[in-house]
Amino acid sequence: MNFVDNAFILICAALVMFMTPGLALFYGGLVRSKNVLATIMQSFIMLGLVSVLWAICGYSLAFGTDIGGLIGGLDFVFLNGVGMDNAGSPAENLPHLTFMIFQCMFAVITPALISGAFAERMKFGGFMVFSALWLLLVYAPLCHWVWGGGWMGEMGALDFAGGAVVHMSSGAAALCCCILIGKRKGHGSTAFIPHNLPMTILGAGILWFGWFGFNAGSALAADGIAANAFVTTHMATAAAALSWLVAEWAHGGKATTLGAASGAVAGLVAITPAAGFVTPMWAIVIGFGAGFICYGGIMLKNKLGYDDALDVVGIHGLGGTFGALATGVFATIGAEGLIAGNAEQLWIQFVSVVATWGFSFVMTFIIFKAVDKTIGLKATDEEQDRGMDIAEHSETGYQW
Amino acid sequence: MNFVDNAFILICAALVMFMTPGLALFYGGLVRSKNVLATIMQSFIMLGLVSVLWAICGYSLAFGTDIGGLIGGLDFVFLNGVGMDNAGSPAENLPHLTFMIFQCMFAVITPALISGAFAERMKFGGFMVFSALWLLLVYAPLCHWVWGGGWMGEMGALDFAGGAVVHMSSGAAALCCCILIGKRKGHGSTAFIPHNLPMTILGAGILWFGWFGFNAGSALAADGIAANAFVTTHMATAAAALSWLVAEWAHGGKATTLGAASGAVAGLVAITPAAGFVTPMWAIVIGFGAGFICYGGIMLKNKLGYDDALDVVGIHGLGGTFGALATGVFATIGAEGLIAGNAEQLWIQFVSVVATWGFSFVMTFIIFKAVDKTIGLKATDEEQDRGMDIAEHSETGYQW
Amino acid sequence: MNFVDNAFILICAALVMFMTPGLALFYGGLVRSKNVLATIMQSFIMLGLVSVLWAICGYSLAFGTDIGGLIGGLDFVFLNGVGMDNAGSPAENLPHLTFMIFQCMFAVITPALISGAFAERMKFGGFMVFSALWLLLVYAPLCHWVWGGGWMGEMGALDFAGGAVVHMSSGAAALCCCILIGKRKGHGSTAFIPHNLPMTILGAGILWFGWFGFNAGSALAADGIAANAFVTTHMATAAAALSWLVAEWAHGGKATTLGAASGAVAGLVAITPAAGFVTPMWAIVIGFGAGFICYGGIMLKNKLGYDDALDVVGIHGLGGTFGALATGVFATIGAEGLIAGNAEQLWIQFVSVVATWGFSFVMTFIIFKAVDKTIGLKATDEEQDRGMDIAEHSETGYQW
Amino acid sequence: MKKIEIITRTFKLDEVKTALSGIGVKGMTVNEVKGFGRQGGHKEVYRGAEYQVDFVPKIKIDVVVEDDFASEVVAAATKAAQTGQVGDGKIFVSPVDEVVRIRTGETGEEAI
Amino acid sequence: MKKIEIITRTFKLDEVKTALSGIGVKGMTVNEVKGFGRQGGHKEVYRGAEYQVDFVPKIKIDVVVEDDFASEVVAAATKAAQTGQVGDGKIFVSPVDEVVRIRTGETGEEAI
Amino acid sequence: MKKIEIITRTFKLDEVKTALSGIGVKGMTVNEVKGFGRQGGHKEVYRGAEYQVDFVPKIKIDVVVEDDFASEVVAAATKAAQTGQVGDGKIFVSPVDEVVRIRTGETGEEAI
Ligand SMILES: Nc1ncnc2c1ncn2[C@@H]1O[C@H](COP(=O)(O)OP(=O)(O)O)[C@@H](O)[C@H]1O
Ligand SMILES: Nc1ncnc2c1ncn2[C@@H]1O[C@H](COP(=O)(O)OP(=O)(O)O)[C@@H](O)[C@H]1O
Ligand SMILES: Nc1ncnc2c1ncn2[C@@H]1O[C@H](COP(=O)(O)OP(=O)(O)O)[C@@H](O)[C@H]1O
Repeated sequence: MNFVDNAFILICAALVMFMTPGLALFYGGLVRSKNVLATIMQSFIMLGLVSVLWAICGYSLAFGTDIGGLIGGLDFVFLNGVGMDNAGSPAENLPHLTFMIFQCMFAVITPALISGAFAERMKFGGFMVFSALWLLLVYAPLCHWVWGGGWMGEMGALDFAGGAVVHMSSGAAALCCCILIGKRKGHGSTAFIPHNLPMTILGAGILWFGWFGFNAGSALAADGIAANAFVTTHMATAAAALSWLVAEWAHGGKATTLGAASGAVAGLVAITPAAGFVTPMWAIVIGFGAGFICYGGIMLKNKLGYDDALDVVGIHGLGGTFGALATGVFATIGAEGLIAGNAEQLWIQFVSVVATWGFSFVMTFIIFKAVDKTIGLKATDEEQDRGMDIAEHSETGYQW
Repeated sequence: MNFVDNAFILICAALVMFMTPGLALFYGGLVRSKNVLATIMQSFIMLGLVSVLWAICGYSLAFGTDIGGLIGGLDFVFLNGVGMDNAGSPAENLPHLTFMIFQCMFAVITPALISGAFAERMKFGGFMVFSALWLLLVYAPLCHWVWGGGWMGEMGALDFAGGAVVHMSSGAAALCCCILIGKRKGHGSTAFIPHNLPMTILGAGILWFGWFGFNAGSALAADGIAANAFVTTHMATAAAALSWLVAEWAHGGKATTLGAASGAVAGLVAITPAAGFVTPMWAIVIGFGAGFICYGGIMLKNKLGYDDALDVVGIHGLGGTFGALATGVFATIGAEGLIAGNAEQLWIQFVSVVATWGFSFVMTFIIFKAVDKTIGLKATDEEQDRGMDIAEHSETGYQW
Repeated sequence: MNFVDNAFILICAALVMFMTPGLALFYGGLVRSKNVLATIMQSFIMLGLVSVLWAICGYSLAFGTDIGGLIGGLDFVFLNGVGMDNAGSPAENLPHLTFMIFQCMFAVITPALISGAFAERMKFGGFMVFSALWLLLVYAPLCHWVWGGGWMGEMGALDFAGGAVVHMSSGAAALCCCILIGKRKGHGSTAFIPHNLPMTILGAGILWFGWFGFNAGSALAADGIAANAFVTTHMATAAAALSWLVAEWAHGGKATTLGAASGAVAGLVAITPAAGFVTPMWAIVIGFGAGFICYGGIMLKNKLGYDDALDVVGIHGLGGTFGALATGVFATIGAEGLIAGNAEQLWIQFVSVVATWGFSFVMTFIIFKAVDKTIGLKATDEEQDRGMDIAEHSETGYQW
Repeated sequence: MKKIEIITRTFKLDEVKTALSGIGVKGMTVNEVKGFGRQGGHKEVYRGAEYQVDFVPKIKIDVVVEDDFASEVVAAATKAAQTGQVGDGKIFVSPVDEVVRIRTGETGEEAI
Repeated sequence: MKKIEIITRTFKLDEVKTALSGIGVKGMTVNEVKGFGRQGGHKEVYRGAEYQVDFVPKIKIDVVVEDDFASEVVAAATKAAQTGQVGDGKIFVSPVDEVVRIRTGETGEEAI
Repeated sequence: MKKIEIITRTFKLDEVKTALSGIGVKGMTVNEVKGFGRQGGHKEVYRGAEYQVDFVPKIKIDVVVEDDFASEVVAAATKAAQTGQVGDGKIFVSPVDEVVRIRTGETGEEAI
């Protein structure tokens, strides 16, 4: 066991935990003020729900003894055998508990990400059930496939910190959900303008900050790889914030503050699978690309007309996909991508992209339908008019 | 001296420092907008006042050479002998300065916690004097009793990160203060509805984040105990956020965002004394209990009718007490509680609870009365109508 | 290479990164609501712009092989040779990438600081060009002079964490800019009252938190010096928050929340050059002084009548200067100042102050004029009336 | 001249504005208000305590028009704002003696 | 019909509302406003510079009622809002020509 | 008595207030409103989608004065608020039947 790595990963886990309140604010600022609390809640409460589920069986499903490359066994249910030393720890240098809790924070934020797609119209009770099922039936298996000894990792797919596990999976789920739940009342006729952009920028700042824990921590050690992942994360994010502004400026004439924040998140997403595998200069290239591509994806949404309220598909789905493929192209550190002469890696990445989208989309479809039929997921028009805060939580965000 | 531990505890100290602005926002969002700054100020300025007092003599009173088990000597006044190496450091593995500053952050937040009880009606000048006296006459001795070599620690009371020192002490002081200062103008007839719940959620997020430094850092080393304390902290908090929602839902029909945030804080409080002594699954049990108990405590307040404006008694007093007793029941790591067959521990915990409540309540009573008679503590009805921000600080929180 | 130090400095780099969104909020709360986004943007986007420039050539100009004591060579352009091990790293104990990114965060925040001076009237396009040039022509050389092997460091000037490089340089630039750009429309007749002080306090809290990374991290190791710098930072800040309140109270009768926040920032600035060189008790003295001096500086501004909108000169210019001189007086750790009998150090500090102010002011003047003539920097009266958010970014901060 | 105050649901603002523009109204002034009426309010919960909030967010649109244009404006606004559910709101018409356009100093119907 | 505008202290809203409900008022519309008057404002301080803020937060309650009910409403509001301190506010009564209930299209006293 | 509603640019509030105080107005009530008129609004952009926002922030100042003081107030307000650019706003004058000072119960011109 390595105490330096333990210290580093514990702090990184705290940083990743902080991302979820950050996401709550990022999303909360983008909705109308009558929905701010309900939106914040759908991220914040994942800290409660997912963490407890993770301890009960989520962690075991993801990291228990591999069963056919598909799922983890039940060895670690109720954190059985997950202790203060490194016995049984997937990371030998870390106490098993440290590894478990670091992974827990990733599990927390993933279903929270999805909630942006159906913001302003999802009922709270159904949301909780949906999220619990999604965690166990989509996240845990996918996490196992990639990091827990499952087939995708065995195949050689590169996913440094969660391009597939976190971003593509939530992006695909978001697409499925926002089609199934349908549009918000007033979509198309009313302008849904963010009610508090400073809150969104604050959220973006917290996300950027916490993401250092996400990506550098994914080195699972305080070594040079961690340093590289830290730097690539920062540089890609910086580049994407700029390129989003350039896209806006070329397209509509004005660079916006929300654009800078959105670009930053797009960059963070895109570099996530690549962070430890590429050099900082390629990270800048990936970041520049991400800003343009995700901006384009959102334009496309406006054309296609589905109501992905906070652009989860455009940013996490597309950004994660681009990042996964870019990893197959630019990887040169501890792995070899296209530019290192290994074209196969790109093919492997492609397979992992298709599998992730397919699996997440189909499973989400089933779960959504099941919950919708039994408990019900969509708020009525009247509830949407009053606002989800009053309708679902009997609260209002602000009193001046 | 251990450099890993030094790095870890310095970062933890920064995290704990961040809790005080977090608390300022948590409290600030809960009051009416005309009192937001005065409320924020009563937390924020503790960073100024307490830190300087801590350097002058607070640290020495708490950690100086023990005098009769009751108080520390004056060896360390003006940080005399508190240096860059571990000479004289209560934690041999840490530079004495590192240990001192980590403890300083605990001292800062404790009087800030009390301020929630008398929010919206306390004058600033009197508050400053009250807090200074309280720090030196209540916090410093209590801290000495538990962690500085005093009688309570010697007796074998378990308080991993401050259930007694921080939470029960501030809870008892809060109860005393809110009875003595009396109700806010309009209490009972007007609804005091929070003016900015997103701000409160942000504060809760920061508290959760910083609390990892508080509890894991209390291991004073980056070891397996720290990992365990980190995990128990997270799991208890998650569970308490959920159980508060369940309580609300069973009681009033709606789960609220403020409930999730309040439950989280209740869980953080309750696990504080236990964090390093219990396993994660028992932490979940403690967390579930804390959510229900603190919710119940607040119901009780509404019945009893005292005006504990922001529920310091219900959350910190009750949560800390429950946590201290639960530690006596569930401790199995480095200590033995009831379930490990050691019923005596529960008795010891009980004694520490009674002593802490008694000492803090009585001392607070004396200090409050003394300051009230000389300087005056309560704002007039007219000042409360205008709002404490204008009355006490000539400022207003917002201009739209 | 030292893994402990690597872990510590990576986390510190994340903390310093977080200061820039913190600054964005600190500044954003102080302006009128119609300018909140534009103000936030001028800090936030530095994370994008400066980081990419730093990778391209900024780092190399600052830390490349010294050329005549004046500037770094081009060895490290495009991060060439900046790798995961310590080869070529100015800090032998750190991966070169770790050192580079830690420095990057300092480069990011410095031009962001300047933006407070011309807040509420600067056009975005011109601002971006101005900042890019300023980074390369002012920050990079100055950074080289002090930390990169340049003449100022060689001369023996003490600047632990950026009193000259960050604060005096931005303060001098701020003075130059706010004189050149002229006053805001309505200056003198309208009261420019902050629109959201809780946001400003949050910003101050984040700055305080992040500054531990800034100052303790500047030890570049997790040693006793880092512990000392951490403690001096906290104590000076605490003392300055108090002394600013005392100044306000003596002068105008009321202690304000903004005063506490402003004092804290003044203390953080003043201790920056001194943090690793002075003892905690002298840090308290420096902090007390900083609160009074910066408050006085702002009074002076009100008399002189230039429109330094958010008091960059008063706080960063004056605070940094005072801190630099105080370092020459109070240094006793790893260096000797006046009180250690070394009067010459004070003289050296004085020279560094004059050189920094002179260089930054003159260069800023040239850059400002060049950009103003070509692209244009000042928004029209009509744009100022509508607000910079709509005029420059086609956005509004809030929709209630 | 007449002042027409239209108090209605917030999300009807755009429709009413469009309807009035459509019949030639050149200016209007809008206000966010809170209404108390038959519609009733909602319950809020704060740490286990329930409060009844009687006020519902509404918007108030003020339009000043020539006397003989008033009834047309009232009709158009009624049509645009109607949902048929309790809480649609009210229209109040009251007399205005004089109107001044600040920019030019024009008065009377010229100034509208 | 008459429009009664009651401008008074913000914390009197509940009492006035209750008083008016008590005598049979079925609807009202409330607005947050800022008042300037004899009461005077307060000083604000911003980094050492003092500003005089002349405006005090007030609420304005608009009630439209039948002509002969107006004086009773005015009396009830006066009683409920009075503290006797400067700044209690004003009540303005003015004529209303027509009232329409948007939901039903009813007009006149029916519509109130 | 007359009610004078002055709708104008937000940054003109202080000047209008000073002008009215100058000629002896003792009280007024101010409201933040949004105006729609010839001035036109502005474009907002949200992740690549453009929206036209037709409403411009304005302030509305209500002053109730004696009948024969009204024209002087209107003139002073017009002068203070004028910039000559489109969007300066309007002044509406309408009749007030009765005024009550809540503090004292005084009515009529005494109460203003
Ligand atoms: N007498 C009144 N005076 C002023 N405003 C009124 C009056 N009656 C109703 N309103 C306003 O009209 C709104 C709608 O009234 P309500 O009674 O709820 O439904 P409806 O208009 O369908 O009868 C109220 O919220 C209030 O703002
Ligand atoms: N002539 C007026 N026109 C419009 N509003 C007025 C007028 N006079 C007073 N007010 C309103 O009434 C409020 C209270 O008036 P003030 O003179 O302070 O006290 P009082 O009502 O006790 O005489 C003011 O804040 C303002 O909102
Ligand atoms: N007929 C009207 N009824 C009510 N308010 C009006 C009317 N016409 C204009 N306004 C108000 O006056 C403001 C200014 O009007 P606008 O047509 O833009 O310019 P101008 O006053 O220079 O002609 C508008 O924003 C609106 O608030």
